[in-house]
Amino acid sequence: MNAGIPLSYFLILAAVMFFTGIYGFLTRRNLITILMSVELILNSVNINFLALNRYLFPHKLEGFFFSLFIITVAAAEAAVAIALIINIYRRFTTINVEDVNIMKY
Amino acid sequence: MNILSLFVLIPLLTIAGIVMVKDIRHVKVVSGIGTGIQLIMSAILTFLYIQARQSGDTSEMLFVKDLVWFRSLNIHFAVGVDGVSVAMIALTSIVVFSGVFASWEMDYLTREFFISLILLATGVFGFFISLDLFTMFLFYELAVIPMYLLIGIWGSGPKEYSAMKLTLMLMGASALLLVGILGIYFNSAPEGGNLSFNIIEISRTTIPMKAQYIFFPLTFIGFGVLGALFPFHTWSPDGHSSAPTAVSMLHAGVLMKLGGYGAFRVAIFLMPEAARELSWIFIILTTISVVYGAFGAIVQKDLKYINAYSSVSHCGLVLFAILMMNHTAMNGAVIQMISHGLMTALFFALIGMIYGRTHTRMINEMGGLMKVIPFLSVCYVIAGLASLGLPGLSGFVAEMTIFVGAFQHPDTFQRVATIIAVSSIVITAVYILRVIAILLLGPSEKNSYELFSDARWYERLSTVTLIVFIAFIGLLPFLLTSMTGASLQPFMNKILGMNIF
Amino acid sequence: MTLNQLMFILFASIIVVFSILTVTSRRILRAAVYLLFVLISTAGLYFMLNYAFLAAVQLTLYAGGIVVLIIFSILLTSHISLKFEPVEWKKSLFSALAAIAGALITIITILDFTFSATNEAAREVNMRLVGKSLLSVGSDGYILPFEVISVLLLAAMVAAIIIAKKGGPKSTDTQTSNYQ
Amino acid sequence: MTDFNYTLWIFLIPFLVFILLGLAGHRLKARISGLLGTAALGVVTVLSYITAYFYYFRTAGINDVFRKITVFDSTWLHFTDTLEIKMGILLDPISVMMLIVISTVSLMVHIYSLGYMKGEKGFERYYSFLSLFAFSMMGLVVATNIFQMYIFWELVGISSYLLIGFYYQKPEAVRASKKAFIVTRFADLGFLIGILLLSFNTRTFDFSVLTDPQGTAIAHSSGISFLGLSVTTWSMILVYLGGVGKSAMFPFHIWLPDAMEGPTPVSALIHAATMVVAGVYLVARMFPVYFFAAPAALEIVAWIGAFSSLFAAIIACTQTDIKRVLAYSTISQIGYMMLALGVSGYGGHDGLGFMASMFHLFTHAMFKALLFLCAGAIIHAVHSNFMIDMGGLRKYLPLTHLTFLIACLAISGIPPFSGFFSKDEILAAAFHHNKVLFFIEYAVAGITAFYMFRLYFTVFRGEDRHYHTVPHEAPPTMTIPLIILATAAAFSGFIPFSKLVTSDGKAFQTHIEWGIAIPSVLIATTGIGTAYVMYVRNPSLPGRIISIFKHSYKLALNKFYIDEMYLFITKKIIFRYISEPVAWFDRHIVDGTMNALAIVTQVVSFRIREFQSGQLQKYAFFFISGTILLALTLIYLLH
Repeated sequence: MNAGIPLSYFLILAAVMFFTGIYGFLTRRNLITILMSVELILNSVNINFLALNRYLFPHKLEGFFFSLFIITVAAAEAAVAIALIINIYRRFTTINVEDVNIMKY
Repeated sequence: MNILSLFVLIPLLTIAGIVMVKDIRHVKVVSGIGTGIQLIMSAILTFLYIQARQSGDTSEMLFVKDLVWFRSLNIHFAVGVDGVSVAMIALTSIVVFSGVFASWEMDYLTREFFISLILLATGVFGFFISLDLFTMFLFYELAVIPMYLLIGIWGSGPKEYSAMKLTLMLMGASALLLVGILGIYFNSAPEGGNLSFNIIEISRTTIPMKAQYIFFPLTFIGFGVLGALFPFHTWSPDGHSSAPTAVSMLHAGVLMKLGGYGAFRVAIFLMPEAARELSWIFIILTTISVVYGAFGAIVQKDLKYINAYSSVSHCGLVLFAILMMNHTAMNGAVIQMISHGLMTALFFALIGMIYGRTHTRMINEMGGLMKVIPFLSVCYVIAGLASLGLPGLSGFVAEMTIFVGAFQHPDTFQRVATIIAVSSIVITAVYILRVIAILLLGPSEKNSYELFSDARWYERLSTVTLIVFIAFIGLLPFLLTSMTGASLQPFMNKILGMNIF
Repeated sequence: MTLNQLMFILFASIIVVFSILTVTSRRILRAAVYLLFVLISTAGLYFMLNYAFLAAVQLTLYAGGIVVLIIFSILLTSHISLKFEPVEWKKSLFSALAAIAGALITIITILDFTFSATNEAAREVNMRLVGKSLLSVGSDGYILPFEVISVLLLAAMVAAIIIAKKGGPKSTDTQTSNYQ
Repeated sequence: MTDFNYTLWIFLIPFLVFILLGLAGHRLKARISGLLGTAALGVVTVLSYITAYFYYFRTAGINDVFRKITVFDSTWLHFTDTLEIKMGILLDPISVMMLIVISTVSLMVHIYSLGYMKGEKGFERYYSFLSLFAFSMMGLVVATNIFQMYIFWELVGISSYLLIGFYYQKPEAVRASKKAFIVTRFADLGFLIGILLLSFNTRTFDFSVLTDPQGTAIAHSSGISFLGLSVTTWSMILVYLGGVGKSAMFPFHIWLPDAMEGPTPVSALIHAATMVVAGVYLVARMFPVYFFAAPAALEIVAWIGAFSSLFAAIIACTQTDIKRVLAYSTISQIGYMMLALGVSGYGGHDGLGFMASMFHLFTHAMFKALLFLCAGAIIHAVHSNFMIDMGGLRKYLPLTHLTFLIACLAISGIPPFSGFFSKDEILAAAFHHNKVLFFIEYAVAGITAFYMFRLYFTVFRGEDRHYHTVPHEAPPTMTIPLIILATAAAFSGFIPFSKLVTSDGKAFQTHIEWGIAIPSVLIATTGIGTAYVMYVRNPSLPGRIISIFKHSYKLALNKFYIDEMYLFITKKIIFRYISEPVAWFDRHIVDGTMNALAIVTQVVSFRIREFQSGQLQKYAFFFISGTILLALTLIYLLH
C-alpha cells in the first residue's frame, strides 16, 4: 500500500510532527497540554520506526516491536503522568507548569 | 622501621591516644607527651644525621625509604632528609611542642582542638620528609585543611571570614601548585623513560626550557602564597589575628615555612634555568614584600597584625634570598626560616598569653606591662630584639647571611634590591621598639593590672623552649650553618652546572 | 497521482494541521480532540505501511485509552470552558525558532541522505508471528522486553494509584495545612 | 704572660656576669649583685692593665714598631670561602689603649654606681646591663674584622638602649631610649651597606687584610666609580655613617642629649667616655683604607667633625640642663677627634692627627667621665638637673667642686691639664692641613672654655638657691672615683702618646708647638674670663645679651630645630605619608582585590544559580537548543 511514496515523505512528516510537539512542549503552560505534546512526539517516533522498518529492513521486526513497546510505555507514562498531574493539582491547586517551581536553586 | 616514618606515625598515634583518653583533662597531657616524644625524636634525628655525615656518608638524602603506593602513576611514598629538612623538622617539633603548652588553657572542645592541631603537625612533618612531589602535595593539603577548622571554630573576631579567606587563598595556591607539579611530572623524562614524581630523580634531568617557563612561575607563586609573597599575603594578617594562639604559632612559625621550603626544594631546585631567567620579577615582588611588610607594621594597632605584617617582611626575605640562587643567600634563607619560625612563634605565644590577661590586643589600650608581668614582658623584649636582628639572637645570623650572600650576586640589579631589603632593618627597629615602648614600658595606669599573675609553669616552658633555641642559634650559628650549608651543595652543583652561563 | 499518494497526502495534512492545532489551541478540550484526530490519522499511516496490527493497537490504546484518560483529567482539573491566556510572544518566538530550526536541520539531513534498502523478501506481520515473537527467545524473540514491559505496566499501575491516592504522611501535612 | 691568651677573659668575664645577673639577679641581694659586678670588672681592669703593660713595654715593640697581634680568631659564621665572620681578639696600639679607657672608666662607674644607684629598684638589672655593655664594648675594640665590630656595635647599641631606658616607667626615658636606638640604627644601616659594598669589592672582612697599606684590598680599591667617587670611597662614607650615628655627629647627634634621661653614671660611661667614641675608633681602625683608598671620605670626616664641634658648642652655651650641656660638649669634643683623624696623614710625623685624635679620646674619656660623675654628685645633692636650681655649691661640695674644676680646666685646654696637650696636637695637625678647619677649632676652643665655665660659675659660685635639704657631699663610693679620675684628668697629658699610639705603629717625636699653643690658651682664658664676667661679676649681663640676640639665642636654645625636623620626618613623612598609605593600600587595594575576586565569584555564581529556576520549560528549551546546536556543529561544522 505504500508504493509510490518515498521513504523521506514519512520521515519529513515525522520530523514536522516531532518539532510541533517540541514547540508545544516549550510553549504550553498547562501540564495536560504538555503531556499531549509529548504524545505527539512519541507518535512521530513511532512513524519513523515503522517507516524505516518497512522500507529498509522489511524482513525484520525490530521497528515494529519497538513501536509496540513505545505505545505500551506511552500508556504507562500517561497513566503515571496523569496521576502526578492530579496530585500536583491537589497540592498547588493549579497545573500551570510555571507555578510548579519549588525545585529551584 | 625507618626513623622518618615515625615522624608521621607518632602524631597519628598521639591523635589515637587523644581520641581514646577518657578524661578531657588528660588530653593535654597526652598531646604534651606526644609532642615531647616528637621533640626528642627530632633531636635524635639531628644527632643521627650529623653522625652519618661525619662518618662520610655523602649521599644527597639520608634515611631514604621508598614504597610504591600507586604504581600506574609512579607515585611513591618516598622519604629522606638532608640538612635543610632536618633543620625544618627540628623547628617544627620545637614549635609544636611549645604550641601545645601555649594552648594549655584551651577549654572549648579540647579534644577536637588538639586532634586538629596535631593533624596539622602531621601534615607539616610529612611535607618536610617527602621526596615525592605527589606525597609532598598530599601532606601540604593535610596541613592546610585543619587550619580552616582551627581558625573557624576556635578563633576570635571575624573568624569565619578569616578562615574562609585563608583557606581559599591557600587552596587557590595549591591549585597552581598542583598544575605545576603535574607539569613537572609530565616533563620529568624529556628523553623518554618513566615519568617520575621523585625529586631526586627529576633533579638529575633537565626539564625542557619551554615547560620551565610555564611551570616555574606556577610552582613559585603556589608556594609563594604560603610564604606571604606580595601581593598574595593578605590572608596572613586576617588569618593570624583570628587564629587561636597555638595555631598562629604553628601557622606563622611552621606553615609559612612550607612556602619557602617548597619554593626552594621544588621550584628552584628542579627548574633552575627558568628561575634564573625569571627571578627578577620575583625579586621585585619579594623586595616589595620586605619593605612593604615592615612599613605596614608600623601603623598597626593590633599586636597580631603587627606581627603578621612583620612576618610578611621576614618571610619575604626568605623568598628573596632563595631567588639569589647562591650558596650563602640560600643558607641564609634556611636559617631565616628557622629563626623566624622560632621568634614569631614566641611572639604569638606571648601575644596569646598577654591577651589571656588583658583581654585586648590593641596596644593603645595597654601599657606598662613590664611592671606587672615582668617574665612575659622580658620574653617579649627578647622576641622583639631577635626580630630586629640583634647579634646574639637568631635573627641577626639569618639576616646577615642573607644580606652578605645576596650582595655577592654579580648583577647590579640584585645588589640594589639587596640594599633596599637591608633598609628594612631600620623600619623593623621602629615598629618593634614602638610596640615595646607602648605596650611594656611606661607607667602602668590600670589598677586591674595588679591582679595579673606572671607566667605559669606551662607558659614558662613554652616560651623558654623557644628562647633557648633562638639564643642557641644566635650564639653558636656555625653549628647550624655547617649542617644546612653542606646540604645546599647539590643545589649549587645543579645551578652551577646550568648551561646558561 | 495514485490513490496511495492521495491517501498519504490526506493523512499527512490531517496530521500536520491538527498537530499544530493541538499545540496552539487555547481551549484545552479542543486540543484533546485535535490530538485524537492526529492519532487516528497516524493509525491510518500504519495501515498504509501494512502494519495492520499496530494500527489497531494505536486506535484502541491511544485513541481509545490515552485520549480518554486525558479528557478525564482535563475534566478533573479545569473548567470545561477554560480558555488559556495567549502565549507570551517571546516564549513563542524562541520556541518556534528552535522547533523550526530543528525541523529544518532534520529535513535537510533526510533529503541529503540516500537510504539503501535490502533486497530480501518482506515478511508478513500477522498476529501469529507477533504472539510467537513476543514469547520466544532467540533471534526473533522478544521475551525479555515483553517481561520488562509487563513489570513496567504493573509498576505504573501501582504508582498511579499511590500517587493519585489521597494521603501519605507528607501530603497529609500539607493538605491539613491547606484546608485549615 | 706574653701570649695574651688571658685577654679572652677580658670579655668573657663581663659576659658571664651579664648572664648570671640577668638570669638569677633577682634572687640575689641587690648589694651582692652590685659588688659581684664591680669585682668582676675589677678583675677585667687588672687584666687590661696587664695586657697594656705587656703589650707596650714587653712584647710588641720590636724595632720600635708595634705589631698587630691576633691573639685568637675563630670562625663564628661562615659565608663564602673568602667571607666569614670570625670572633677574635686583635691587639694593636689603639685597641689596647681602648681597653685601658673602657676598663678604667667602667670600673669607676661601677664603683660610683654602688653609691649613686643605691636603693634603686632593679639594681641587679642595672649591673647586668653594665656588664653587657662592658662585654660588648670590649668585643668592639678588639674586633679582628669589620663584621665582628658591627656585631658588637649593635650590642653596645642595645646596651645603651637598655640603660637609657633603665627607668622604664618614665615616659621620657622610654622615648629617649627608643630615639637613641632608632637613630643609631639608621646610621648603622649605612655602616652595614658600607660593609657589604666594601666586602664585595675587597672580598674580605678582615682588618689585617683591609688595612694593610701594601695589601690587595687597598690596591684594588680604585675600581668602578659612581657619581664621581670610587666605590670604595662610597663604601667608606657609608661605613663612616655608622660612626656618625654612634658618635652623635651632625646630623645624627639628636639622640645624645636625650640619652641623658638615663642614670648619670651611665651617661658618664656610655654617652661620654666610651660608646660615643666608637665612631672615632671605627675611623681610626679603618684609617689606612680611608687615607689610601678614600681620601674624599676622609675629607668628609674632617668637615663633619669640625662642623659638629662648632655646632654643638654653640648649642651648649644656651642649655640649662647640666647634663645636656655636658652632652653637647661631648659632641663638640668628639668633633675634635673626628677632625683630627680627617686631617691626619699616615706614618710617622704625618700621622700626628691620628695620634692626637687617640690622645684626645683618652684624655677626653677621663675628664668627661669625671664631669659626668661630678654632675651626678651634684644632682645627687640637689635633686635637680637644672642649673637654675644650683648655685654656690662650692661650700657644700668641696671635693666635687675641686674635681669639677680640674675637669673644666682640662677640657678648656689650660696647661698643665691633660686637655691642653691633646688639643694642642689636634690644632697643630689641623694647622698643617687646612687653615679654615684650624680657625674653626680655635673658635670652638674659646666657646668650650666659655660654656664650661658658665656651668662651673653658675653651679659652684653665685648665690645659694633654695634647697629642700642642705646639699651634702656624696658617700666615699662616689667620691673615690672622682678623685681617681681627677688625677687622670690632670696628669694623663704627660703620657707620651706619640711613642705608643701612632698610625703605623712607629713611634715619633712630638713637641708642643708654642706658636699654636699660646694663642689657644689665650683664647681659652678669654672664654673663661667672659664667663666670669657674665656669670659672676655681672649676672644681669647674660639677660641683656640674650635680649639683643633674641632670635639667634632662641635658635640655639632650641638646638636649631633639628629635633623638630626629625620629628617632622618621622611623624609626618614616615607615619603619615608612607606607613599609613601602605596600610591603607594593603587593606583596600591588595586585600580589596582579593575580596573583589571573591565578590565577583559570588555574584557570578548567583547569576548561574538562576538557571536552576524550577521552570521546566526553560530547562527543556536549553536542552533542545543545545541539542540543535550540537547537531549543527556535528553535521556542518565538523565536516
